[in-house]
Amino acid sequence: MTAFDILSLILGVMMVVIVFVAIHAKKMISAVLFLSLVSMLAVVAFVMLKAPDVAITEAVIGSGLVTSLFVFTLLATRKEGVK
Amino acid sequence: MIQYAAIVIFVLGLYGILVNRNVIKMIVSLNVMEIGLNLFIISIGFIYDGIAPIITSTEAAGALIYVDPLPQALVLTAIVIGVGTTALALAVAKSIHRVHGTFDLNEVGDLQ
Amino acid sequence: MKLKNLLALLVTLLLALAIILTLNNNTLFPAFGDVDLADRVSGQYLDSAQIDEIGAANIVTAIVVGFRGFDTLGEVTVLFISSLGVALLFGASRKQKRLDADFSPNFMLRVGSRVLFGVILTVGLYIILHGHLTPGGGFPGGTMIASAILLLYLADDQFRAKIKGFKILESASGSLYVVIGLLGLVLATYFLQNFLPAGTVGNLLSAGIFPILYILIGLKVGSEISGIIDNFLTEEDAK
Amino acid sequence: MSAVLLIAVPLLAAFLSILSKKIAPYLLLAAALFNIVILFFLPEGFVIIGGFVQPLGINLLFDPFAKIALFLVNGLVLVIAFLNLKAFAGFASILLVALAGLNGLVLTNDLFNLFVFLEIAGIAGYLISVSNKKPVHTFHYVVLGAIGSSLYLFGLIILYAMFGTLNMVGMIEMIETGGNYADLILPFVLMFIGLGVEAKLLPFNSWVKGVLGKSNTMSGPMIASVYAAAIAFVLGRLINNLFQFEGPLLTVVLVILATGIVLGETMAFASTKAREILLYSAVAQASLIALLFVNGVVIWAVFLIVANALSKTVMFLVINKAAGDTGSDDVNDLQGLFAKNVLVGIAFTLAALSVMGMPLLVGFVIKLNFLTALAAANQIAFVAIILIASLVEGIYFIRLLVKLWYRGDKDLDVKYGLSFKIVFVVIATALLVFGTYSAPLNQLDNGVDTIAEVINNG
Repeated sequence: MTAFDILSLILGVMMVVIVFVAIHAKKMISAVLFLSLVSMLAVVAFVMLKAPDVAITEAVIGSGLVTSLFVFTLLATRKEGVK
Repeated sequence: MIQYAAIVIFVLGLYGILVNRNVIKMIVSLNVMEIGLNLFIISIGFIYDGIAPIITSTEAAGALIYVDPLPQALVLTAIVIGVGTTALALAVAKSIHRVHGTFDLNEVGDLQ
Repeated sequence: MKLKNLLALLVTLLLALAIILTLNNNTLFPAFGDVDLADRVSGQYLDSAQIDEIGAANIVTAIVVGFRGFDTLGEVTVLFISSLGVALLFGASRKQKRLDADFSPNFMLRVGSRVLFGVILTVGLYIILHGHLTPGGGFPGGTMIASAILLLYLADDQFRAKIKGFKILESASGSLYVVIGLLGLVLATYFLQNFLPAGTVGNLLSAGIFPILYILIGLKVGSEISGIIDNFLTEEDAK
Repeated sequence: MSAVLLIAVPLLAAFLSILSKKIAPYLLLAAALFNIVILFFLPEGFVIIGGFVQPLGINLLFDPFAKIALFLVNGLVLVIAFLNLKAFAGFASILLVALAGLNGLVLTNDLFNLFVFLEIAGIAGYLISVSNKKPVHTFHYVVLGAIGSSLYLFGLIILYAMFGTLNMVGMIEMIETGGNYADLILPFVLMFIGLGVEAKLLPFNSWVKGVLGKSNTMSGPMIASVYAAAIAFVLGRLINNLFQFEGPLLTVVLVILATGIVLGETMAFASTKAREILLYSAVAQASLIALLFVNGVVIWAVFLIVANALSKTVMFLVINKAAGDTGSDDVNDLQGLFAKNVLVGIAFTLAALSVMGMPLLVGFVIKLNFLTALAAANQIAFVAIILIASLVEGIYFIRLLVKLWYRGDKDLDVKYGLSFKIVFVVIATALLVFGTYSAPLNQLDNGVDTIAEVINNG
């Protein structure tokens, strides 16, 4: 087993576990944060798979932009709920 | 290994959409599914000992092994399309919240 | 309810197992990491003759803007329509105010965010301009520009009024993309054909129309995403 | 002139249309009209994009099959845009993108490009359904559409890993020379399910009831006629050339499609809401069209798509206008709708009779021909199922028509504008003319889809 295989095994198991936690999270915001974590691990996987373009795009758009859109939505509706 | 993980993540995303009744969590599951799919696409282009498909010096172009660049180009497209869908789904979720006051589809019920 | 979920989980995991086993038994499906590019189209993309014709060092860029440029036009359209849709869903015509963020920006934040704005904008532009040479390009670059704008947005209460100008940028960059495609049809033979000389691989001013297209994509993506963020940060005025 | 203009012009108009809300609807009319005009002059064949021949670049295939689909899509979008010029002016940019997306969907000869256009048309479709003002239904549509296109992409990527090309013609050639059938089942099933969601085949159609059940004069005909027709054309082309259903898989697919026909007609029979009757009938027709493609009856399936799209446009426009004006689409509340609107009533009746397959109307010619073709192919079981389904269809349509014609206790105040009446009369006349004079229909044969020809002749 090479270092690559061991690393990808750890990465794969971590991602599957976090995905499972994200889907079953009680709070909406924690689901969103776990999604962001999965996305960041995916960035690592993309780098390992020699896809730098995809890694940059996933880092900026996938984990950055998408997470902020989720947070904005939750923020706006939380305020509405208070009123 | 990453390829198997990608398939499992894709299927778990599908499962998440089926079991969750909360709109936001459904969109999270949708994104999980897309991440799994993107990983799978990249994984079919990977070659052991391959390098990233960027030519650093012109004369070495024939001697090096590059990983498959086409899946990477496809994933770039897929990521951006995924963002478009997510943004739209979140906007719809926000208007569900405005009309019904909740994100839970069980609470919305069938009375529409 | 819990039992039903467990059953669903079991079924989905069995599905994953079935897919993995089917792919393993598939003689034509290459094992992970064991791909022969000579069997694929990509082998032809990596041909030195093809690379010289395109003139872009980053082959992914060559595919995204060159060989499969039509897909990218579609991709930009997807962002365009989802930005339109978000605006439609949030009812852009009604009177609106900025999302109240529960804090008022102080002097440090204001100055700091201006400086950061400049830095992020520069990095974004650099990434877009070098898209045909290094990883990155129009999509992450455009998003960085949008995030720089988001920063100003958080720091400046009066910023919302100015953001409307993006509509013109959004329209112009998208239209120019199609117009360049049509110019290819008129000046050369095919839609989106490169009608400028390819230049030397690795130079900043290489790859013909592709850097221009990538800049347009960057501007388009930047303005679309700014529009989407703007709409997400706006709430209807209660009055 | 190149067929890529059919996509580029609406797209350019869409990008320009956001600058001015006032001119946007007129840009939509102009783009659709331009497309219809150039369709007469465009040369048939492959259209290369970017100067890269296949399999390097993307190319489009403009053949008689695509031509029929494009005339239908652009013509119907023109009609729907014209009728809703005032009421849904804000949707003009979205309709322009939808037009570009649907044209691309029909034209493209690249499987990944097909996915991109599926997403463009899909997102435009979600936004069209926003006009119903039922966010929960739109949300279901978004989620199911996203799952469908992801499954399609998953199957497509497996095919790419196996054969190394994304070009449709190239892929079919590779499969014919070196494909092991057992290996192809998984990608085909994934892609078929993915497109089946969009094509509202049972059991992937749970979004349809929500989206069409509350539709209006814009979203109803757009999604029930234009989208349904375009997706049916694409699915037909893929079933006809790419997907190979053999052995047990063929049986499963045929049973699912036959169940779709029976269940669709049964649900339409059981419903008392006018829009639900129409949408369940559309679900049954979608399965019927797919069944015909699977059995290789290409040309009559094509005519069935066209005839259905035209009839459904009239029927959804009539019912949705009435439902919008009266606030209810229950059959009992619409009783006597045609008592005052005789002309509209006649057009609606002709459209319904054509869907049922009554003599003198085009639906009869089509039904007769595809039943003959199925019988010749020894598919007697399907002939029987279709005949029984037609009987059920006949009963509920006659019941609906009787209700709508007989004056009830209260007067309905539904007025159709002149533009609506013109459209109804033109479409109803076309259904009648081609029903009595069917010679032009018989001139075309299964060769309208030229992919098989291209592959055989190189």
